[in-house]
Amino acid sequence: MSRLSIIPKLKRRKILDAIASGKRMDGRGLEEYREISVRRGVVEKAEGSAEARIGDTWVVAGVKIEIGEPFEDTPDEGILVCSADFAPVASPTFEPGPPDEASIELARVVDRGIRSSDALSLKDLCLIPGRKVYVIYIDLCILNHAGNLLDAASLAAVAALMEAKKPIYEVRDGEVYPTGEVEPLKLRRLPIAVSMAKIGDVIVLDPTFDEEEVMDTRITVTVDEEGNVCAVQKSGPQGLSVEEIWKAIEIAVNKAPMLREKLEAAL
Amino acid sequence: MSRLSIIPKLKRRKILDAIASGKRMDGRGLEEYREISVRRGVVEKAEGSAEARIGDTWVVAGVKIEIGEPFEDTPDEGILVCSADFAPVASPTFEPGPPDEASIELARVVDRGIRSSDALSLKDLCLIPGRKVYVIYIDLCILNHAGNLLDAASLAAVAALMEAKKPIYEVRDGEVYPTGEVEPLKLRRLPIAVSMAKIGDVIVLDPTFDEEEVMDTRITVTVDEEGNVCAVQKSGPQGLSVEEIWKAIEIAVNKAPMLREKLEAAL
Amino acid sequence: MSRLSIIPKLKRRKILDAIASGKRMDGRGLEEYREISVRRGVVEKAEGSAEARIGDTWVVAGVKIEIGEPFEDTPDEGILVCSADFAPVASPTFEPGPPDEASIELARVVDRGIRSSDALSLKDLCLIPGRKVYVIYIDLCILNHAGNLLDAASLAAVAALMEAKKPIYEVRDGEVYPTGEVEPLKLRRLPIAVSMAKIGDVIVLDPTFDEEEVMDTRITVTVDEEGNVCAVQKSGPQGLSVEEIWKAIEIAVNKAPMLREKLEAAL
Amino acid sequence: MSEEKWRRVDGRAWNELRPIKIESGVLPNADGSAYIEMGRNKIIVAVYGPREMHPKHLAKPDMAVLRCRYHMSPFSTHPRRSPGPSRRDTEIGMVMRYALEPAIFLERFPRATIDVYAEVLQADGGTRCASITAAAVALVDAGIPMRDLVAACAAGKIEGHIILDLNDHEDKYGEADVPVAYMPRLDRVTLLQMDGVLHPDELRRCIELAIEGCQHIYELQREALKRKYEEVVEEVKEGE
Amino acid sequence: MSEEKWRRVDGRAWNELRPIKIESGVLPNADGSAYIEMGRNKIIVAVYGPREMHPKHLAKPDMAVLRCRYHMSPFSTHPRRSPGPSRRDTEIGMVMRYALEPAIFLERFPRATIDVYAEVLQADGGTRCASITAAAVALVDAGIPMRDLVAACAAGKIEGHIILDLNDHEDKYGEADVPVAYMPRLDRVTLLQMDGVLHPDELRRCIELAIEGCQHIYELQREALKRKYEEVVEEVKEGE
Amino acid sequence: MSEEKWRRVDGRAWNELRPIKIESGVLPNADGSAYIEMGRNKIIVAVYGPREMHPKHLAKPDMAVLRCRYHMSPFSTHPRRSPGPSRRDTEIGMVMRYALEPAIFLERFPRATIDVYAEVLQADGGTRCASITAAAVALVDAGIPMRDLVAACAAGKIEGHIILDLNDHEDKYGEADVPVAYMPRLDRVTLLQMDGVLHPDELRRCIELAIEGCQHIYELQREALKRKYEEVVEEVKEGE
Repeated sequence: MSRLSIIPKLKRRKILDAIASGKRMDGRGLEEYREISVRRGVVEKAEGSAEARIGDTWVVAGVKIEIGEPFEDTPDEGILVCSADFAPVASPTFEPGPPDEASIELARVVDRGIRSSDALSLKDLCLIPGRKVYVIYIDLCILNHAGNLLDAASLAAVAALMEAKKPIYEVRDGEVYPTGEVEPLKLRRLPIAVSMAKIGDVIVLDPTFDEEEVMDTRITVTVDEEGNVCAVQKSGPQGLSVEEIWKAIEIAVNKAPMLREKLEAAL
Repeated sequence: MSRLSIIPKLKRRKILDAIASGKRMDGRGLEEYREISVRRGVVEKAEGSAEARIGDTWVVAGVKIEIGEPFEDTPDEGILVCSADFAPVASPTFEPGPPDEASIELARVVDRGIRSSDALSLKDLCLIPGRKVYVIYIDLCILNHAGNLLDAASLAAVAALMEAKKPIYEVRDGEVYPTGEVEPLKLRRLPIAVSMAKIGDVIVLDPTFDEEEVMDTRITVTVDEEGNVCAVQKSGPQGLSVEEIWKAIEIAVNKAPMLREKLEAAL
Repeated sequence: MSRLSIIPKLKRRKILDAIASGKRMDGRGLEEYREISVRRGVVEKAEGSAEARIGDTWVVAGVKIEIGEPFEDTPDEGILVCSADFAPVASPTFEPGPPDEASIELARVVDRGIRSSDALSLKDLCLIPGRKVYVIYIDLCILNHAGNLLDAASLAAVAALMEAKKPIYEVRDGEVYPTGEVEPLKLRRLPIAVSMAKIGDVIVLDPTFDEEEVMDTRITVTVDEEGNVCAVQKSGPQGLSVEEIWKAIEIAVNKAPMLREKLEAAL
Repeated sequence: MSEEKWRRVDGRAWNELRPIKIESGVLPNADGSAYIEMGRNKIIVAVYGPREMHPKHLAKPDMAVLRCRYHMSPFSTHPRRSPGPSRRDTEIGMVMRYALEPAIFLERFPRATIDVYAEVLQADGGTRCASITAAAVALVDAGIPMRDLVAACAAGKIEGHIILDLNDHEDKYGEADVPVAYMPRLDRVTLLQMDGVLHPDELRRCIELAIEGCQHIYELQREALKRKYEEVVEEVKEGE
Repeated sequence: MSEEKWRRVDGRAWNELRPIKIESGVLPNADGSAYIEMGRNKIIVAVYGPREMHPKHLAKPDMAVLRCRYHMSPFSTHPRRSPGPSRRDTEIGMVMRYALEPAIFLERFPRATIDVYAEVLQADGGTRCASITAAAVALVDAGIPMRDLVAACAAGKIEGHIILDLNDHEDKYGEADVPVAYMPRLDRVTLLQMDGVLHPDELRRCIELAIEGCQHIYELQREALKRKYEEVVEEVKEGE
Repeated sequence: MSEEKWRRVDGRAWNELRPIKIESGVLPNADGSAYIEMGRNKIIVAVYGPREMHPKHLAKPDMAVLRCRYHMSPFSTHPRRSPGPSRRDTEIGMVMRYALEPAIFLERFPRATIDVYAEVLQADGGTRCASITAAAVALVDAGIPMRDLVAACAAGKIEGHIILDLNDHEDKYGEADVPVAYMPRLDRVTLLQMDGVLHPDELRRCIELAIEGCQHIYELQREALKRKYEEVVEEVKEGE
């Protein structure tokens, strides 16, 4: 509750009362998502793109693919770079400027989900070891922030990767030459982020902006298609009991298949 | 007038009264420049340099020439980089720090005049396509701001280019080697920027600092030696009628030859 | 005295009274150092490291060695880069952020002492002229600021260099390959910085934080083993008479051997 | 006119705009918003305000301050753009402000700020004009009292032909580009820039052609606003 | 359990912590401080505060604000790190804050700030946990009233084995890393992150193992504080 | 003295200054200004103030704050310099402040700031000294009450010879460089730095030689100020 000093405690009271009755302010059940939609190919000029909406939350992800030098300690691996811009269009509280704590966390958790689940084989993205590799940029542009950005950003990022096509290069005499052809990035896993808020003693799924403002803490569990967990992030000023953690993991594993369906059905 | 909220409206009143009488505060006619002087070679260590003064406005331009890599999408062209520093020596209102809106605009409009008029053939500044090209830096240092920086900066920049000499390189086995010789940059056009302020219903040429503070809007028209327009920039919080635009173009085309003479006469 | 406007002048009064009696607030004589200790090898993962303490002042220096490109105007010399971080752990007045004036000065004076005394032969740090040289980074981390950072930083930096080992590279066909072996950096001189504060008419050695706050000016004289001066820095808002300067030089030349002993004795 | 026969890369007539789609009220959080597609340009504009100015010392005692920020998403161009603001972004933010300011009754909101944020999702030539067009719609959507709408488009010259509304290719390989913003009812040009080389007469023709384009766009802006208004009325009725 | 036989690169048992050394009160200037070595990690944490907040508008009327900054010295890693803050540093500062906040009676210091600065001198895997452990000790050393201590360590999986307290090599080549911070008396997890792939049951086992590790570390924290306290008492006596 | 015979690259005697030209009042906008050429160095210094300090919390209740900024134009050196401030610029701004502060009656302007801006148009060795010399003239030109002028120049050593006023080449290839600033009437050294290797006796000789140079420069400063003053008187007379 420690962040609540200035934000009206009244709002927290109302939200808690609603939750106590088993229904949330917007009428949802505690473990219910808002309406989810995923659409691919929204930015034709990008190598891959998608938008995801969860309720009024709206995120666009774009994938750009370039050629660059590998990192010194992984000379035979491509590079994945994930960034998030909390564009000031998205909320009265966002300001233009360099990425803040929240947008850095968002990008890093989405990145971790993709990286940990081995969704992309970075080894397959090497052209000339130590010298030329593919660099995959995933840029997340938040257009409207109505809570639970993380799940929407994660959906948009994975959908954009599903649809991304990388240019094919020919390697000749230690140089790379574009062939003009493209081929899909091979996506081996579809990691799904599921976020929950702990408010009082209750865990609610897919928190709204208001719920996030009054929550005690958030926990995001990213799950792959085999039901394995491939990233966890607890974020917020209160602790969790182990029972709450077990419950959060369980909810995430149960809900992920529904989100994965939305992802796979996206055009 | 919208920017006038804080600046004394009295000043505007006075300036308007003067203009109404056909004479400006400093005694000039509406379409008259202040005294103009251009001097070349003021900084011997630069590859080219010049200073321009219009009344008390004073700008120094320096040209430095280096070797660099071309941009990916223009592998056979040299690079032109134009920057402006509103050095805090120049005005009580300038502060040390990164370039602000006004200095960015100044550099971009000067750059556009030179680039659009094709004053420099960037194709001639390529040494090894895709790998080594000349990089021409034009740096504008504002020493005193007494209004109409743009015309002075443009004069100084073009004069510095007229006098600039580039080192000659020999290309051998895909590398470039300095020969120790130099030759002039070939300047094919001398674009001239002519700026006017609209104050009330009147257009005045070469506005002073005070006139700029109270003006409704500014329009800069850059003209080449054949009387063609090679850049336009309207800048200010009020609109212009088409008649005002036609008039501004006409004034610019008529006045440019006088400024070009000053430029060509400069030592 | 000009910086004293806000800081209690009372403190200056007290310090001056103590000095007048020939003893300082902490009981030291005017030309006496606080206890000095130097310890090498405190950060095993760095190529060289050391900590120096002078009284409660505590500085850690780390040396990292990498391969980079030489500067254009010294193609056959290695590169030395010295930086200081006034970590906010060290003082209630330090804030996180880019280096300020004081930390820039600190790094530059330490750097100058090492560079001027030719402690490191930069020519010996070239692998392939114009293309590959060793880059020696000395990073200074201030852990506790209790006055006279400069002498402590200088001791830590030189001690870290004494212990630093550089990886050996084999040069083959214009490329460098690590051999896996290392060898010590050859340190030819041990420059020693000796700092004094002028407070009123008196020069005191090794000023404390409080003394620095009320001092008129500081003078640092760096001395090599032959008793030559290899850097001087006067820093503070008051002037010095030539007699005061002669005296400062004399003190420094006399005191340096004692500090050099501490350095050489360090394990 | 021989230009009537000559055709452009994308098959348009010399005086033909690209397909334009404008939608207002697309962002639930913003006080006003609009989405525009102009050819392959895709831009979202949000308006926040009038609201309190931070930091306060930038406020004006007798009017609102308009602030405009133009930003291109990293994936909006090829190659990828760095996410930080470029010098071009800063300049476009400035000319957007100048283009929109004359149309707003700023004096009604002393000490306040009105923030206009344009986010370019895909760029295809003419983003500054499309951003201004969308911004004007978003300002009305935010309920901000306006003297007039502002519509914007460019004219220019390619292979000797004067043309309307240059796409990316025409912008890059053409002889000149003249972006114009225009208040149709007040008959004032509020944005005018030019790049390239034009005889003064050609420049006049470009400006006149661009103004014609703006008048057409103005109709599309009004339709978008009307459509939204009708939707709202519909919703209100349904809600009754 | 077959894991009892299998040994790690550094010879530890699967459920064995690295050698840990904690010392409090190491920095004369700070209000509180602690130094921790956890394996080859070497970290110093300083606490300044409660003190006045600058800039003031960030203060809260009814409680203190906790600010955490995590920073790695340029020489703490190989290759050298640039001295500026990385995105990783920013995220770790944030999760440190979340991990420590629940343990502090922030409401006792309205309008104030408490600043926690962690400086990593040498990094060897698990720096965020070691920083939190040291920070909790430094907070107590600063005399800040606490609900509980916070102890932190990671568990994870390598070559199919669940293990406690990963070192740098195990972190890099292992299958998963689960850093956990824990308040032993209040029985609450205040930091939980995960990287890698784990079956939910394995994840539970990792969390349980990490909590066991935290309980052990908690004893070491208390000993360090007691040692310091006794030293102070000693000094006071000597001074009498 | 054998040094009398030996000649320098540019033909000067060992104790000879480069040609110096000082002009005051060159910038119409500034409260005070000066232009100096010292060999091929070309530097403009502007003084603004005493004026209100922004931000206010940096002001001092009982005296003015002196701020100095040293900046090199990108074209002032070869190769081109990046326009942003370097660490060297920051250090020189600081030592300029220390060199000038003792000469100014700062206590007469509580809460104010006096800003000194040096802009180097061309650099040829010894820019910090030339900047200080010009700044002192600009401060007087701004009407700021001074205890004394401050004159500055360097001495140093090349090929075993002690010399006055090093140029760029001598600075780079010499054995030592000792920049000194000096208040002639108060007989105080306000800038002293040293780079290179010198026996303490040589260092003393360098400082003494530099002070002699400063005394000569002091005369040139006074002439420049007198010249300006006479011009002003002339103008006033003409205006009558």
